[in-house]
Amino acid sequence: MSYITGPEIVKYACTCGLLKPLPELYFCRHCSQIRCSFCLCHAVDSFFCGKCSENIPSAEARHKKNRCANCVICPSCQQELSTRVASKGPINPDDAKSAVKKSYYLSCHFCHWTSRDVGIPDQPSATGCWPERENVHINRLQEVLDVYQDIMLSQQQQKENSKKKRGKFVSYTDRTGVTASALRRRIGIPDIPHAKIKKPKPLDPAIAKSEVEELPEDIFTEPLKLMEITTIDQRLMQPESQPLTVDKLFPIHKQLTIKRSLRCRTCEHNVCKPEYNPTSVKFKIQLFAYYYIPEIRFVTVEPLRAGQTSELIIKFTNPTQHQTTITIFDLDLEEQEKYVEEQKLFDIIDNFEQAMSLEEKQQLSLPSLVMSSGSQPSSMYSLQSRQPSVIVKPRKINQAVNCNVAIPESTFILPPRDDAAEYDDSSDVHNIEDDPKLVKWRKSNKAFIKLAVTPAADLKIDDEVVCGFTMQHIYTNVIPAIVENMPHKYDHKVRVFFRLGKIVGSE
Amino acid sequence: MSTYQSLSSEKLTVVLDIGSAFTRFGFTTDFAPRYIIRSEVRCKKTNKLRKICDYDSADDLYDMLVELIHIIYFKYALISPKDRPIVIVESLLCPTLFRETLAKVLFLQYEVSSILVLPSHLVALASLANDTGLVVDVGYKEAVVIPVCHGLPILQAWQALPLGGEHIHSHLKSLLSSSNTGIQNLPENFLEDIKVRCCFVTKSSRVEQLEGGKPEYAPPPDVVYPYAGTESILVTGKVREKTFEILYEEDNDHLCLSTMILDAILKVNMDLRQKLAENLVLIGGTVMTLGFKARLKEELQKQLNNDRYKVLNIHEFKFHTLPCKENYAAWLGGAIYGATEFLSMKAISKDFYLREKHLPDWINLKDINNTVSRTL
Amino acid sequence: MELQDINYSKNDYVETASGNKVCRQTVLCGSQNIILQGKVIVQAEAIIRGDLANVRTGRYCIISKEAVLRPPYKKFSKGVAFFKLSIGDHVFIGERTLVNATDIGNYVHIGKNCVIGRRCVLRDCCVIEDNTVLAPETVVPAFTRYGGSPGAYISHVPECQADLMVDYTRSYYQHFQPTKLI
Amino acid sequence: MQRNNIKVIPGALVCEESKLRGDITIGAGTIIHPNASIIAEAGPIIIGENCLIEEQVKIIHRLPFDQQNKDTTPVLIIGSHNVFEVDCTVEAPKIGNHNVFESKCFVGNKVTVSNGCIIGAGCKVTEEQILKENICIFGSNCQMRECIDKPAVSTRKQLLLI
Repeated sequence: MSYITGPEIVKYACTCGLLKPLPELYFCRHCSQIRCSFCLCHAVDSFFCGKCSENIPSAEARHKKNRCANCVICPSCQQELSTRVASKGPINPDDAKSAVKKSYYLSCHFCHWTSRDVGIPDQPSATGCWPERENVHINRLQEVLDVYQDIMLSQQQQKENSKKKRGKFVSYTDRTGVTASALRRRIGIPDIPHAKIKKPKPLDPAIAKSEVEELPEDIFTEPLKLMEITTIDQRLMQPESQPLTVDKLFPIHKQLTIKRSLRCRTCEHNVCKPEYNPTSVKFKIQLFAYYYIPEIRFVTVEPLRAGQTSELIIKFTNPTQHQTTITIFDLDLEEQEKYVEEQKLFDIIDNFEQAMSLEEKQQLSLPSLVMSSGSQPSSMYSLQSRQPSVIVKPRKINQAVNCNVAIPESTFILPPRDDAAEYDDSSDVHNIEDDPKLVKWRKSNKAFIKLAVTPAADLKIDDEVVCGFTMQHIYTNVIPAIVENMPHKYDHKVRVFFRLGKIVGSE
Repeated sequence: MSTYQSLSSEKLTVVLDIGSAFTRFGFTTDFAPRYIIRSEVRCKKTNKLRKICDYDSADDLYDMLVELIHIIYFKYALISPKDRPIVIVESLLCPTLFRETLAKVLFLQYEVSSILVLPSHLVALASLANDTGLVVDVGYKEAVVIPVCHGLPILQAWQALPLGGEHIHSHLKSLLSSSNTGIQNLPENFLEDIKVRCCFVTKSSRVEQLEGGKPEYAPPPDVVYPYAGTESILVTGKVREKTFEILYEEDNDHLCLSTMILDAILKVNMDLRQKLAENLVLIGGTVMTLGFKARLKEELQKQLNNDRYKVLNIHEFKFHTLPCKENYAAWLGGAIYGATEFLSMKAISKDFYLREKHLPDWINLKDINNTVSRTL
Repeated sequence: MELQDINYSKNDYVETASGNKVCRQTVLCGSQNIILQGKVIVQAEAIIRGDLANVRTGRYCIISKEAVLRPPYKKFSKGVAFFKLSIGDHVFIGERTLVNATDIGNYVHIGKNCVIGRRCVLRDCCVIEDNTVLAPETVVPAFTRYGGSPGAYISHVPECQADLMVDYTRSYYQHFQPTKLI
Repeated sequence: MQRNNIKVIPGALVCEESKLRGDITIGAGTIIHPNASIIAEAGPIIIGENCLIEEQVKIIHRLPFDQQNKDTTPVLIIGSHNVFEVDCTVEAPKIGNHNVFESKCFVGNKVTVSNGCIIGAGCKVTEEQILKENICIFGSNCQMRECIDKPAVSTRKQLLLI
């Protein structure tokens, strides 16, 4: 369970050069490469509220500012608030007809804050339209924004007009005798160019004052009530008002969460796409490395001494439905460096050209903002179909290795995973001839492998020992099999690193 | 995604102001940031929070920014960054390494369609609808003063001093250690909380009393600050008052917050001086402290008697009251600019970046020549 | 890391027909209300309060030492009501953890010394770190890792959490063997 | 070796599996759940009415080191309507009424608890202090706030259900 709790002993190298534990890696079947969250393209799939687990359509989510309409959180400790019934029974006990009226208030189970603390009246309905505070400056800011938008628009049009004037010396309206606006009207296009250039209405700039807010006199005499002053985190939870005292804290609507999908940047295929239902833990597409790459687990290692050979036992598990053969090679970090260097040759420029050529194929036009005089309406770029991705540049593996692994001469076979075997206690015999020097023990799709490791001689006590090797396994790709009726087999290599622990002593 | 959805989401442009301590994030056309979060990410190796500004190298910064931007987009903004424009508000004094790395992260890792970079001092004036003002930004790492005249930042007059939240925190720590033990290991978050909740900027008259040891000086009440249930910290009245004094203590070059402002005025054209003094705009988190403005005004008036500033011939200072909280004033300006056609006019597109491989910058002569030739 | 064998003394544990291994040094109140679906391990000094309301666990659950499973109650104006506590398959509950939840999904990992507050709902595939205090009525969404006090979102959980938990709880069960007498 | 002297007022419910040491008086309506331990080391403990003591709770009457060797034997008086939730450790020398000690909290022997206080789950309070009325301590940093909304008084009937 080291994946969930413990230290990560075994790490795999992603194609991009980062080291991650196997469950955090993905495997793109189309490129036959390992990917990780760093080199994949993330996208928002669906919105939901973590509290009420309700799916919210994206338009509504935007409208509600990515917050749940029903769930609120505590402004004091940011935990979810729950609604409590405040009073029951008729308001007027003499009047038997008056219905039983309930009223509700909010309460936090963690810090015991309630909506009554800040004087919010109890609400008649449980879902409550809790009062929200308005930004006091909203009108002024809206005015400012409108004026700025007008100024920019007119500037832009002036720029365009000046360009047009310069560009076209001869106006055909001279010859036909019709003005452009008349022509426009005739074909039914509204008369934009002239009507739109309106003088932005003048706005009174803010006036500075020489009077400033003075320090309250009682600060020097009154004892400070620490519990009544908000902490900075409480203030920043409500950026608009940033209340200074706790009596101005208002409940906050809960932030929505998302389900994300991941896409390979090289081939644009999804590697992970969750199901729509917020509570579902199933996936439509799940290309996790855990399902494709043999898993290596650390079992034991003899006490590590500098310069001395110890026996390392690791466990290999084949997660796939196909038999695979594992070969262990030298780590060969230089090769990876070379690969990185090669990739660097295709620097962003090439990358870009590559992207451009892809684009031409798709017959797209890039919405260039700076270059194309900015005349394109801003809605254009979101209407365009996806642009090809920029591929994240691989980097060198940033992990020094200070322990030698004796590379075994023989290979070994891992039988396919058999789910039925889990329920079958009878020991399975696979009739596999193993090199007894390499394979210690095996059961169904698992094998325990012995390796000899020698930490470098110059290591001192308590130095961390890291070793690694390249694992080659046969990866059976089943996608082309549908077409050609023959599964494709590849040799896939992945570099694996082990944090074996600390040197216990020399000699 | 249906057409309707893509149309409705089209207007969502993220506005981001990554400060040394806090990052403000929101969308254009909003009048307040959606969130103000700490500019920190969890370090993968140590599992501890690290400040973005404490980066060791460009690669380190790149990784941290990837993490931060990921949190912003997928935890808070909840939109895919790909093929969308973004507005970045940054200081004119932002290190080239930082802005280049940020551009690299945004264009290559997150594939934004374009970036509009706005200078924080300039856009801070937007919410005032004013084009001239002396913008004083007191943040976490430093205090920066840049005069803006008729919509143009007067760069030759800029002033910066390492006076900000960080220095106040360390000053507070040394003040506290005189009356408490074990303060040295106090995490900065607690120092910040003590600063925010207990301390204030006092009046200059009281400082004189305090410094001179006058008998009429009565310190404000002490505060016992409970710390993690097992200890408590005594914040004496003197400490509460003295914490912010570091802003006005002149250093070896006789520089402090008030002289910075006056020096900046001194460096601009004579005709503009009076106007700038009457249009002081304070932004940044530190200026929100109780009594900050009042004290700054006192200090400025006091400094005017100094021979150095007599030539200014200024008699009065006027302060603007922003229609927002000071700590997100620059962000708000970015949101206003980002909501206009300015975004499509001036943003740096992905193509341009991939061709030029760097962001245009005012310090780069090549860029200046380019812009000049383009505008001509 | 591969699990090592965890040995127990044969006299201390009762193994039921469905494969549950329950320590004798546990406090199981109202055992008629406790349903362990099979292959569940209940370790020493764990307390399960079936007398308060029904407690139901799925298959392959591990309830560690000194953990307390206590059906949650809710106060109403007229009295107190208890809710049943149900736990999914392949759930690990760490040592000294108190579970007051109403619903724990499948493939959930709860660390040591946690407090899962009253009427919490833990969705499938979530992870609660050691020493977490979840406020009452918290809902932990699927594929999230919660930690701290009050418990808050820390990070995303790898998508193959379900497989990891199946593998972990199964191998835990397989390695949980009585000490062999020579 | 001290002798156990346990006095249970009728109406109280004490589980067999609980561990009681020393001179303890348990008030009417108080319920003690299995595996709770109450240890009266320094002097007698008197628990008021309608208290709820859940599993694994440790109530220890132990004096701070600097107050030992005094002639008088102090009595730990725990008021009424207090709730001690699962696995909390309380060593407070004096506890008023209507307090809630949430799960896994720790209250040291220098902390005097007045009335209506809530010590949050997992909070460790050891600093010498007298908790004012209606104080609520919560979170990993033991943040404090004053509760305006008082916790509802559990009636005996309610408690019996628990």
